[in-house]
Amino acid sequence: MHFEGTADIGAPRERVWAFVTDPEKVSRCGPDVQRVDVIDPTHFKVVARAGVGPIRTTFALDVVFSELRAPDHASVRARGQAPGSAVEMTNTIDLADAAPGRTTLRWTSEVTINGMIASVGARLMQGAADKITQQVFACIKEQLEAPAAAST
Amino acid sequence: MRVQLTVNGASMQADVEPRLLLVHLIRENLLLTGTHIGCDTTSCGACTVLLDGRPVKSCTVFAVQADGRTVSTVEGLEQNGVLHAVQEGFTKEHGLQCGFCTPGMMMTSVALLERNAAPTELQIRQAISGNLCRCTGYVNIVKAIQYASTKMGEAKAEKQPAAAGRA
Amino acid sequence: MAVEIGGIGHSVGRKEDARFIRGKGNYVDDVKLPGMVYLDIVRSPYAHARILKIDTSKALAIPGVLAVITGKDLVPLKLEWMPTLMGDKQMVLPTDTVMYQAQEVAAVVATERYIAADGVAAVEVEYEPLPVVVDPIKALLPDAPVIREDRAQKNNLIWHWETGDREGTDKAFSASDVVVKQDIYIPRIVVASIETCGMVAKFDKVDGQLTVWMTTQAPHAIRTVIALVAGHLGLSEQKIRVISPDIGGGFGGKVPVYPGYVLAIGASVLTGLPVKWIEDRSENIQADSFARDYHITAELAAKKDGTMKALRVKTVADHGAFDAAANPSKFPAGLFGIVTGSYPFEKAFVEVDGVYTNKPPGGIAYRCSFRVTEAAFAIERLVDILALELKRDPADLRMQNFIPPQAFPYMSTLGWEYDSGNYAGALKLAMDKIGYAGLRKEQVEKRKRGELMGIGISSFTEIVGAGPSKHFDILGIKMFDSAEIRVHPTGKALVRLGVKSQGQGHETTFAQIVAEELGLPVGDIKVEEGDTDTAPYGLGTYASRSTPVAGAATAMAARKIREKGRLIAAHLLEASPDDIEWKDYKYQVKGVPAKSKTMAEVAFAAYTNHPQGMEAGLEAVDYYDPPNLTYPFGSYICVVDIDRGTGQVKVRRFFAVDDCGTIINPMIVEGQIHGGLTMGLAPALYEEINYDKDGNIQGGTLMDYLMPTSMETPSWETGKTTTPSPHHPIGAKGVGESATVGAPAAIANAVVDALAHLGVRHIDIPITPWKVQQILKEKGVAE
Amino acid sequence: MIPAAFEYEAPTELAQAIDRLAKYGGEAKVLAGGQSLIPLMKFRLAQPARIIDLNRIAGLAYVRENGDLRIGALTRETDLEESAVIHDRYAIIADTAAVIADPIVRNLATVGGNVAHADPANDHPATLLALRASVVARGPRGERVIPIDDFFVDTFTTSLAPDEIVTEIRIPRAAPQSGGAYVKFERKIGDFAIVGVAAHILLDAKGNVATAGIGLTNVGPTVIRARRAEESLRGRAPDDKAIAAAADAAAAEAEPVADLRGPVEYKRDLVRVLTTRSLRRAVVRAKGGK
Repeated sequence: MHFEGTADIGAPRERVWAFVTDPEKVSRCGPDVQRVDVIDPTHFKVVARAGVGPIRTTFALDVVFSELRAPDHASVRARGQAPGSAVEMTNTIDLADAAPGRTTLRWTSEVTINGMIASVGARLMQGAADKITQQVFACIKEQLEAPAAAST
Repeated sequence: MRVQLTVNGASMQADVEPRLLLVHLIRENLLLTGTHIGCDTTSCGACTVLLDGRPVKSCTVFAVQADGRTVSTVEGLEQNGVLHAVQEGFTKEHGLQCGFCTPGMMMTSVALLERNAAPTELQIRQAISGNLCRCTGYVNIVKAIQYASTKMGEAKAEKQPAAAGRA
Repeated sequence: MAVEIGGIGHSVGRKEDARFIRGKGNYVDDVKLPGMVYLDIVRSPYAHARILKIDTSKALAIPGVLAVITGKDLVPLKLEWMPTLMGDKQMVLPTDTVMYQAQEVAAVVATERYIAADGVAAVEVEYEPLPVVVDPIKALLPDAPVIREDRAQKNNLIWHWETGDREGTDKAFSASDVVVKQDIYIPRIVVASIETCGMVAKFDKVDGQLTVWMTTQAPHAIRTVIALVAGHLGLSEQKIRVISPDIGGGFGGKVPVYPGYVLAIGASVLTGLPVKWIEDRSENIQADSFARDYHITAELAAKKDGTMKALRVKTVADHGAFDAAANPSKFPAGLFGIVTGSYPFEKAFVEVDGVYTNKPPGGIAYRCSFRVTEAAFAIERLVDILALELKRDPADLRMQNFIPPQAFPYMSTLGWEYDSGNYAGALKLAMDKIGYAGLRKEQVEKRKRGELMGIGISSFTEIVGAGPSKHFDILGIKMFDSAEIRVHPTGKALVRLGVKSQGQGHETTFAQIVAEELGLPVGDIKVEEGDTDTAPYGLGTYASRSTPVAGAATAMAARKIREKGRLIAAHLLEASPDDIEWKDYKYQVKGVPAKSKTMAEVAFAAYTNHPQGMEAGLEAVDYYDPPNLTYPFGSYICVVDIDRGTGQVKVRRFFAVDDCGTIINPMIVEGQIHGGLTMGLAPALYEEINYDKDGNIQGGTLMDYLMPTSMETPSWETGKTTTPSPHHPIGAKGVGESATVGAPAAIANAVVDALAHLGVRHIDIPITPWKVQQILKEKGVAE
Repeated sequence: MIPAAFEYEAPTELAQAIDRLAKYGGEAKVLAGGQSLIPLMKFRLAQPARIIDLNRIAGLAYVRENGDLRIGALTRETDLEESAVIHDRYAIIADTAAVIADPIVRNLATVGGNVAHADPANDHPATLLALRASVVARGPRGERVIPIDDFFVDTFTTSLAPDEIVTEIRIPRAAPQSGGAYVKFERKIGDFAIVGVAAHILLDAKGNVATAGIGLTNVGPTVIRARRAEESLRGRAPDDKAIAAAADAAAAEAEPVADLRGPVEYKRDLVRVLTTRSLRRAVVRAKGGK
């Protein structure tokens, strides 16, 4: 499944870059995150619960920044398991200066889900994955634009 | 959790985990293995039993939900050595082959005939559409239920004049 | 007299029903042993991946989880691989790579079923995904990733098989007036018997005895396979007992050996406890062997006048990651050579490539003899396409071409000797019964009003009863079958067979054969199957072989008894054996009907008063090696209506005329046909297993695997002709699968017929509403 | 397939159930008929820590026409199908109940569950949209009547708070010269709809459409109200031309995705065909036919 989008963020590029490449910060924008373990600056593990309504499953994800070209391009690869299922994600993030103090974040997300969820929940998967991805990037924008974030 | 239920007329008790499915209570705890399991998606109806007289798929009910209620399974159909008309119909009309869907199919049929003594072919087909059979192609199952319907109707007709006489 | 005996030709009520209608059947999941533990399986979410790590610690920490078995644990036992029936090998548990989604990765053994399931959820596996090959045609391309690195051959071609005269066929095509050609895909389907697969394995550490209760159609062959696979662990064949109790439908799905069985046995050997493994429905659909998946290109050459001359068929067969089909060894594409069907082609050439893909093992049956449905579908579709090409009525074209009755035994150009047939007779009967001429008139009227109605014919020829030992074996074991009869002193009999009923009613039909041959009432004959400790060796029940092979063995064993009985009767009647004849179910002195002895009297004498010099007792065993296969046939006519709004196809009527030779029990035969027709309807309109590009199965549950209910299934109409097999002792041919073989083409032909006036030639099955609707749109006739 | 372990409570009073939900927040899940929830739990795609079983609460299963039509949330589909008032006066609801899953499932499945589960493939929501129903919910803050248009937020997501329970469905009283129909097309019995269309119309004195309600099943992330289709009918005679225009509008309003039930274009076209059929039947019924 392929998803993409653009976010106009009211924060300068450096700050956006710092946020999206900080495992602690960016992973907190995942859905219902239970745990984040940072192995090293480019490699971390996230446990999150994702789904729609009562259909919810816990994913344990291994996340790697496979490409970091400060301050405008990052690729993130995530691979993980849920009981009976597996998920693979490749995300790219491209940053560009917009109006002064603003940044355009273009993102793409390639998601592959295998196993039980794909074979039993196929009719819901596209919508759910789309929604979750949208939420992640909406959260990133929100966090960066929040007054608390601006003051740090 | 402790559950108490009436199964085929007899009171039964068991200690169960809340997640225990009714079908497993019936098969594993009560050792009534005539009720079968054929799927995990509430599709096949092999596990059909009557819960307070209505057919339900016992793989999609928790045992704790049956607490205080009555359950009827295939083992309870024959009474005092006399087959239920539905059982008789299934064998007379060759309404079964491997026998695996048969108990669930018969429980659905029994409930149908309780509510509708003389169903049409379409009504029969509709009533059993939640029970899958892989062997028979349904034709003889329909005939089996028609056989039972006729037989039960005759039995009633025989009783009624006598009753009228007494009145 | 005959009715009391309940011999051949009588609709005797089934003996097995008594327990089934009371819920007293004994299926594998009903077996409960003291101390029994449960096994559940961790399966791969990936279709192709390297296993990096299996972490069992969390699972083992759950109270009640006794063990977690991984592929590495099986290596010291040399059990990580097992041979398949096709001489390939299959993983029991992977040590390195998984090759299809839902493949077994680890097994959890626990004290309770529920705890085992918790254990499965707690096993953590890390995978490195590998490129997935889903499409068998792409799998053959030179740059395709190689799925089976363990093989010497570094590509995905399993085998190439061909039959017929390539050059002669090409020449015949060049010389012909008309050629029709069609790509036909016959999708993957799964039998999904209502009972899934399972086993209870009980290994006794003290005496080394292994007893298994198993959902198997072929218990004896399984015992030998277990001995071959695990002989090195001390499991020797005399200490292995395979019990196949009541089986809730088989249809071919319970012929293979699945890893779950081996794991249950392994777990019992390891723990010393009885182990139960019962598959879930989703596992059954997702991981068990599949049927069909044939990508066929078929061509037919004919003369302008409609005479069919030559046939050319090329097929790519998707066999999944392991070639675990259950075909006879010499026939990797099964009996696909029956593809010339009911027609006297002068030349034919057939080639099939078996291919590996990242899917579960394919190539087993779906209520069909080895690849015969694929063949029947291809030829019966082609004949209809030729009729369209020549603007001929499809019934008429068939009548013109059928192999005539007087040509039997008929040797087909692909080397099969058809035993007997009267194809025109069957089609004529079907046409009369359904009112073919009237239906064609109705169709003309409806077309004028814009309504879509179609009439489809299928005049198929089956090939069953494998088979003659000269050509047929599985893993080297010849495909004979056996029967043992013991007549007790009071004239009651016990019959034991090497085959195994899964709903076909063997306890009744085989008793009828013995009743007919020995003149004993059917109620006095007990039939036992499915216990390797007691039954004689046989290859099992599949491919409609029970009646042709074991039925023949039963008749032959009974005749051995009858012959011995004749000597005893002569002794009792004080006559010369030459003067004793078997008449009216009795031994009689020729010409003196008053001087006679019944089989019961003879049986008593066999134990109490047998002639001097003769062995006591009245028993016989027969291992029957059939001289030829049998060739049941039939003609089916289907009428469909199409909803121009939704594209829905509704089967309005379906008339099936079957000819399976001598009929033992008409009621059971009709029941078999009803069931077979329903399993022909299913793939024609509903069932299909698909995969996405990542190898995820699409529709791996009964919510999406569309098994027809009573509402989709029409009220089948049946008729029969009877053309006995000349070489079978009682003339019977077998019938279990005929309808599944013949029905799909009749339905597909009916749908195409409904749309033929719009230029439609073919629609691949399953014919879904959206496939039809798209055509209606393109042709501008949609509502 | 075995569900994960959970804690279980079966309160006998609604207030207790609400109290428990309030206490456990999102960790608890309400069990009504269980015919969607239990299969999800067996696949462990749903693993609620706690189940609050509503089935012991009396007084939640009823069908009453008393002013408006009120259906208790625990009313089983079979009872709805067989209810005389539904059969005689709300044929569209009888249509709907009769095509949910299969007859055995319908013995347990409840109307409230069908609505609260908010599966876009469930059948009642489209009918309730067409009928302009409302959903009554009870929570710690009392009772709330939620117009159906405000109820379905997203796939499996409603505007219910985590501690609210659906107790009743209210449907405006069947007016003279009104009628509706639900038409579902499924791959086989027991399946979710490929597409389902509920249509309800009220005719004015002249026989023109006064109001129309059209709901679409399984062609979007939630059930869809075909507003433009409804609008297109208003004030017009419900003839073939008007119905065709409404059906085209409904097709345009659908947002289907391709899946095992067919490609996008097919589903969109099916919306058109089924809207036509349900409207035609609604017209017949509004005029007093069956």
